[in-house]
Amino acid sequence: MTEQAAKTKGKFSASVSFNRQIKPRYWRLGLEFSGEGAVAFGGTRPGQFAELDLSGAAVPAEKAIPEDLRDAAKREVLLRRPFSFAKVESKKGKTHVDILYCVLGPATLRMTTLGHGDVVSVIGPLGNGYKAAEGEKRAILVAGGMGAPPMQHMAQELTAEYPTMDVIAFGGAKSVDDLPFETRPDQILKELGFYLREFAEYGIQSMVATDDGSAGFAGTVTDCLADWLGRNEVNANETVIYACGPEQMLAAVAEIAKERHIDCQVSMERLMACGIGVCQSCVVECKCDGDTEYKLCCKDGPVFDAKEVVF
Amino acid sequence: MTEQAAKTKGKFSASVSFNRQIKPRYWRLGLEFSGEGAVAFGGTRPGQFAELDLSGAAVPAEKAIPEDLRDAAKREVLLRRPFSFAKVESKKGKTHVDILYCVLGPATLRMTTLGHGDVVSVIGPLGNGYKAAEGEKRAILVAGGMGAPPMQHMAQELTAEYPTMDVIAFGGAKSVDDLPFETRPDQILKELGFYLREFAEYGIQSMVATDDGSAGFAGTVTDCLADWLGRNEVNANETVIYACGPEQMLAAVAEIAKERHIDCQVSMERLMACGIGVCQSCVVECKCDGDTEYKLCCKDGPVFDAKEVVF
Amino acid sequence: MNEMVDMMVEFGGMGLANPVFTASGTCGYADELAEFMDVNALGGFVTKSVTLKPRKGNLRPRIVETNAGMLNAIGLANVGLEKFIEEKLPVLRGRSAAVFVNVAGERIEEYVAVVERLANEEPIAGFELNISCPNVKRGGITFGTDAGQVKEITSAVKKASGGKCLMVKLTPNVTDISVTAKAAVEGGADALSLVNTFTAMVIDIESRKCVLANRTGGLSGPAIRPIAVYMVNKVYTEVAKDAGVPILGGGGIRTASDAIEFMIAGASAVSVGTASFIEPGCAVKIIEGIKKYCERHDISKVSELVGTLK
Amino acid sequence: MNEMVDMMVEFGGMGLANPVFTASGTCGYADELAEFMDVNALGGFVTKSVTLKPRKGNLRPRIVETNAGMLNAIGLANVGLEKFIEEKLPVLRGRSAAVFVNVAGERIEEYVAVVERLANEEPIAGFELNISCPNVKRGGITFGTDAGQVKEITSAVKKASGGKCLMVKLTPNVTDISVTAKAAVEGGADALSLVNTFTAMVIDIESRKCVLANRTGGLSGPAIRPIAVYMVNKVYTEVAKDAGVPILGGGGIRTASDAIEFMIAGASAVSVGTASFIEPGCAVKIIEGIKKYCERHDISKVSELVGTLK
Ligand SMILES: Cc1cc2nc3c(=O)[nH]c(=O)nc-3n(C[C@H](O)[C@H](O)[C@H](O)COP(=O)(O)OP(=O)(O)OC[C@H]3O[C@@H](n4cnc5c(N)ncnc54)[C@H](O)[C@@H]3O)c2cc1C
Ligand SMILES: Cc1cc2nc3c(=O)[nH]c(=O)nc-3n(C[C@H](O)[C@H](O)[C@H](O)COP(=O)(O)OP(=O)(O)OC[C@H]3O[C@@H](n4cnc5c(N)ncnc54)[C@H](O)[C@@H]3O)c2cc1C
Ligand SMILES: Cc1cc2nc3c(=O)[nH]c(=O)nc-3n(C[C@H](O)[C@H](O)[C@H](O)COP(=O)(O)O)c2cc1C
Ligand SMILES: Cc1cc2nc3c(=O)[nH]c(=O)nc-3n(C[C@H](O)[C@H](O)[C@H](O)COP(=O)(O)O)c2cc1C
Ligand code: FES
Ligand code: FES
Repeated sequence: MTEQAAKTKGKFSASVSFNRQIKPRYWRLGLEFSGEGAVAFGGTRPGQFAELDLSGAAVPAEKAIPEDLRDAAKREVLLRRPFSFAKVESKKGKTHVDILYCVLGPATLRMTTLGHGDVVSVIGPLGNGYKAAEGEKRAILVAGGMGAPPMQHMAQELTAEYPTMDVIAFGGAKSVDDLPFETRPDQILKELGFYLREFAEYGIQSMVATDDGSAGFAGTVTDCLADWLGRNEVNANETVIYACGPEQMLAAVAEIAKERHIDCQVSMERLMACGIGVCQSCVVECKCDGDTEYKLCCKDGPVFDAKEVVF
Repeated sequence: MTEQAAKTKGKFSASVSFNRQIKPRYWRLGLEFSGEGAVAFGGTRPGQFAELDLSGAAVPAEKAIPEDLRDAAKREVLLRRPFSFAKVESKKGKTHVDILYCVLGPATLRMTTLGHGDVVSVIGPLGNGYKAAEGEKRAILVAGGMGAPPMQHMAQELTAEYPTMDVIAFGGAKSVDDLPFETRPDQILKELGFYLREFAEYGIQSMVATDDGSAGFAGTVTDCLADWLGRNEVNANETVIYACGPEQMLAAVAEIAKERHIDCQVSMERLMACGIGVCQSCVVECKCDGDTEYKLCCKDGPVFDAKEVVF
Repeated sequence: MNEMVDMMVEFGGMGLANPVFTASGTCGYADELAEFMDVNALGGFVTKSVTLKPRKGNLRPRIVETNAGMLNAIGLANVGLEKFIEEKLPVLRGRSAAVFVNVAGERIEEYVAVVERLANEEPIAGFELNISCPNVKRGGITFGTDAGQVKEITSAVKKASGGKCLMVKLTPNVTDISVTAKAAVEGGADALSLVNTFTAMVIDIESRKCVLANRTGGLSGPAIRPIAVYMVNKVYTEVAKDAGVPILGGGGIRTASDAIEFMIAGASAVSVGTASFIEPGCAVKIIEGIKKYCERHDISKVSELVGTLK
Repeated sequence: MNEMVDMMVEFGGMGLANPVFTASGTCGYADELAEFMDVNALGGFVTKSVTLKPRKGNLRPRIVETNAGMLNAIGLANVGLEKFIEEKLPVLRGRSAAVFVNVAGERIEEYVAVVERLANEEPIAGFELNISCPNVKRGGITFGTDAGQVKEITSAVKKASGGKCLMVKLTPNVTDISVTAKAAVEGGADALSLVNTFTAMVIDIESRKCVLANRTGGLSGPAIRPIAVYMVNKVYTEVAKDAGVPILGGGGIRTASDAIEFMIAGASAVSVGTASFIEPGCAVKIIEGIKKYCERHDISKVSELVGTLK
């Protein structure tokens, strides 16, 4: 399956184990790696990502394409597409990874036609991932829109590595239909605070925010976070915020963290041509000795210290 | 399914009913049309063809691609591809057509990944088809290589329309593995002359020729035809030859027919950009008042009177 | 369709029902497409190039597919001026789309002769000068790459065109397309059409021969779209906008989104070529798609889109 | 692999282990790719453009995908000459592929200064002059589109290059690429490299803004291959063959078949750019594929393929 001998990243073939639609625009794809791919991806950190070649996947039948994507569906796919992971599990020499994706354009449209047993070419795991929570007592996960997958992955890791840590997750979106979680609103367990199944399965409390108030807190996920921080006592020195989502939201989270002197790591998104640090397309402006410099999202990131990024 | 009201040709959606590999490089694809597509394709004549949009079909997994086509597999497919029919059947308001195809390049590679229920956009039926055998007593079908499909279709039509006609078929290829028939060599019923199941099902005798002698007559299909014509008495006035295959072979058949004053219709192949007569890419040089002129393979053909074509 | 969007566009002195044309050489004489779309719904229709004398065109193969594109070397195959008038014009007469006759030749006099002869024919709305042909007099260099020649041929034909709209079709095979665009405008062009195809080649590595009998061909299709959009925007901002000359923009248009991109870049109308081979009805679908986009963006006149690139 | 095919090619006075290069700006400084292929198996390696001073490059977005291609407007982001020597050259020193440093600038003196400083550095085998940059002195017109400037810059740099191979990388955005190729040869180029990217634009129709912060970018990838093959063949037959100057051909190469097409057209060596983003190991796969083709066609020396188009 692999091209070279033992390594921590590379190009591997993965086999599709499932691909299911969880919301009108959201799908969850399961990939299975064996051999060296299983080894390499077994070591994936939350926030790391993979580059998938979707150019050879079938275009869905016209009537299965949302009307606003009919024109986009006609575009060819040349470049790979970056996706982070919602879950990573190794067992019996195989590594299973879950990708949670939103159907936005030609590549993610093609992605929906993948079926059990189909083979996908995957490069990864790439990027740095979130830094370990060593020494922290509390972790706050903030997921805006499609920022959800690495936060789910983080929930998995924190539970496994730091079982005594106090973890809470915030998930937000424009509206209830845009929440990239399988949990239906009627399944939300308001009483216990375990709103989202994706976090509840790790015993992690979660809060939901929608801009239009169609589920959970009415407002942005950052408003929700600020509200919660205002109502709860948090020891800034022993707390870390992990955030992933649209840039504006990350900027707001960074601001909140700064005000309260809480460590904060954000995962950035950029259009990427290569994903491996050779094309210079994915620059993130970072502070550097009073000046700024460009770092590469794919290689130096996608996770950055919130203090470092020029939003 | 159709775009406009009742018509004899147009753009229709077809649903894949089966797609099976019959030889290493040969596949048979079943398409089902309903509604207006069923009406339009119900009237298909042997030799007519359809233009299939295969651009959105999946590329096979790398290991399923023959090594000599690995580079070709990377080419994008933009244009539709022309295919004739091996069989056309209408029943209960549906029309079923069989396409017999050879895997040669990016489009036919993608074609192999179509599965039951997949939807294919089809333009057709296009071109003229073979002229009816009105008044003839004997028909000779000559299929070279991938010229087989329209000859199978012709066998179907002749049996249905002219049950008393004396029909014999010749099928040739380089080698036994290149014979685009499902009949395995060990199934060939030499004794009775019903060599090929595809013709035998219509009660039509057939002869097989392979250049390397690996099955049937050792030599080209035209040698085989000439040999048979030498050994059998044929009334030239009441006989017609229908031929389809590579241009060289058609030229040889035309020559044989001319010598013996037998009517002969040949189906030509050309690279086609449009298939509907607008791009002028598919010219066939034809005799015309002592001079020559270009006719369009897609519109004036693909079937031409053998006497007319400048080979 | 919502009738609130005004799809009319002003184009070289005439009003078109909408901004969508089919491109020269890709839609025959319209009757072939009648099975696939309502040809009368088109804004404009450009014929295959017409030459003074009939031309059989090049030897085959005349086309070859490339990545997201195709090469063609049809060689201006056409029935010639007289037969065009006899056989093809009558067919076009019933059509409501504005008919532009695409004219080609190897000498200026040939262009002039064709246009002169057609200047008073109905239903011709105008001419599209195909100046990407080799100029036999000047050693085969195409008219369209030399500003001096572009101006010369444009003004010569302009005099012969009897007041009909004269559109000059520019070749993209130049260092600076604004220079030839300017020359055409100076020569009296009422409209500019761009882009024609890019000279290109495909080699069959097994035989080590060019696939096309003509060796080279013109690249068209989605592959060239980003270059064409750039050129339309360049000509619009550097030449056409100030001169008040409309642009018929095209090159790889396949969807309404593609067409809108050209309009935002500066095209008053758009032409659909290669895409018609794949979806023979797509020009009309594009008209509908543009309308929907305008509705969604609260644009009441489609012409408001033109040249609005920020 | 069958050792019977001689994969060596003569190139600008040196012998390369095989004809496959990675293209400037698409393969970093090779170490990034070590995970995906044996970088030492390459025939040649061209660095990202190096300029006299460090450049942060353009604002983002810097890339956008197109049909079978992509635009980039990286803006020559690089660490600058001094840091290049300090940090990047040592990394390249361990490599067996011939290293070409791609040099860019806005004034001739900048090019000369960079080349002069590197003329005696190991392991540099030669330079690739990127003359597609805007010439600030001459009002932003790129050096590469004007024959006079091409000759001037080539001969100025040639004097500074200390006998190292000087390869001039031509832009395809010209009316006749043979004219600039000839100028480069007259200026003393030891090799020609073509093609660089095509200027192009993509517009986001929702915001009506250019997708790239730089508005325009350079189109690369499979979309441009047939144009690039044509240009390589044109330069080979009209200029390079008689001058005895080798061509590094590229533009959209993704497979061995593509590479062979360029060699048949006249390229002595080939460069792989955009394809490396999709298949980071593809350059080495292409070497193997060329070898297999030679075996299948009984070609004992790969160089026998060059310019054999019938
Ligand atoms: C490190 C990283 C991790 C990611 N993880 C996930 C994930 O887990 N799940 C998921 O659904 N998506 C993820 N993405 C985004 C995903 O890569 C894009 O949605 C995908 O490439 C869209 O491809 P497409 O062809 O379907 O649509 P395109 O037509 O390519 O894009 C559709 C729209 O999305 C925008 N877009 C595309 N890519 C990006 C980007 N990188 N940043 C901002 N906007 C973009 C485009 O501008 C366009 O408006 C991630 C991106 C990065 C950089
Ligand atoms: C009227 C008509 C009917 C046809 N019927 C059938 C059929 O029933 N079954 C079938 O398998 N094929 C048929 N073909 C041929 C079929 O269209 C091609 O095999 C197909 O287009 C190949 O596409 P590809 O992308 O897989 O390969 P490509 O890469 O496009 O072609 C592979 C090789 O085949 C050659 N080739 C492609 N198309 C043609 C052509 N039209 N004429 C001659 N050589 C060609 C190419 O030059 C190349 O060498 C028919 C063609 C025509 C014109
Ligand atoms: C098969 C074919 C034939 C063409 N014939 C002509 C022609 O006769 N005259 C002309 O000016 N342009 C001709 N063109 C160019 C088109 O009109 C159009 O300018 C070009 O193809 C770019 O647009 P597209 O990418 O939408 O096809 C032809 C194009 C193709 C593909
Ligand atoms: C992201 C990117 C960056 C590039 N940077 C440079 C560069 O710095 N200098 C240069 O001369 N060419 C540069 N190029 C052009 C390539 O070297 C190559 O000439 C071009 O991309 C065509 O080849 P391709 O289609 O194989 O990519 C760049 C291309 C890309 C896609
Ligand atoms: S995506 Fe290429 S450097 Fe980051
Ligand atoms: S394929 Fe277009 S005219 Fe025949």
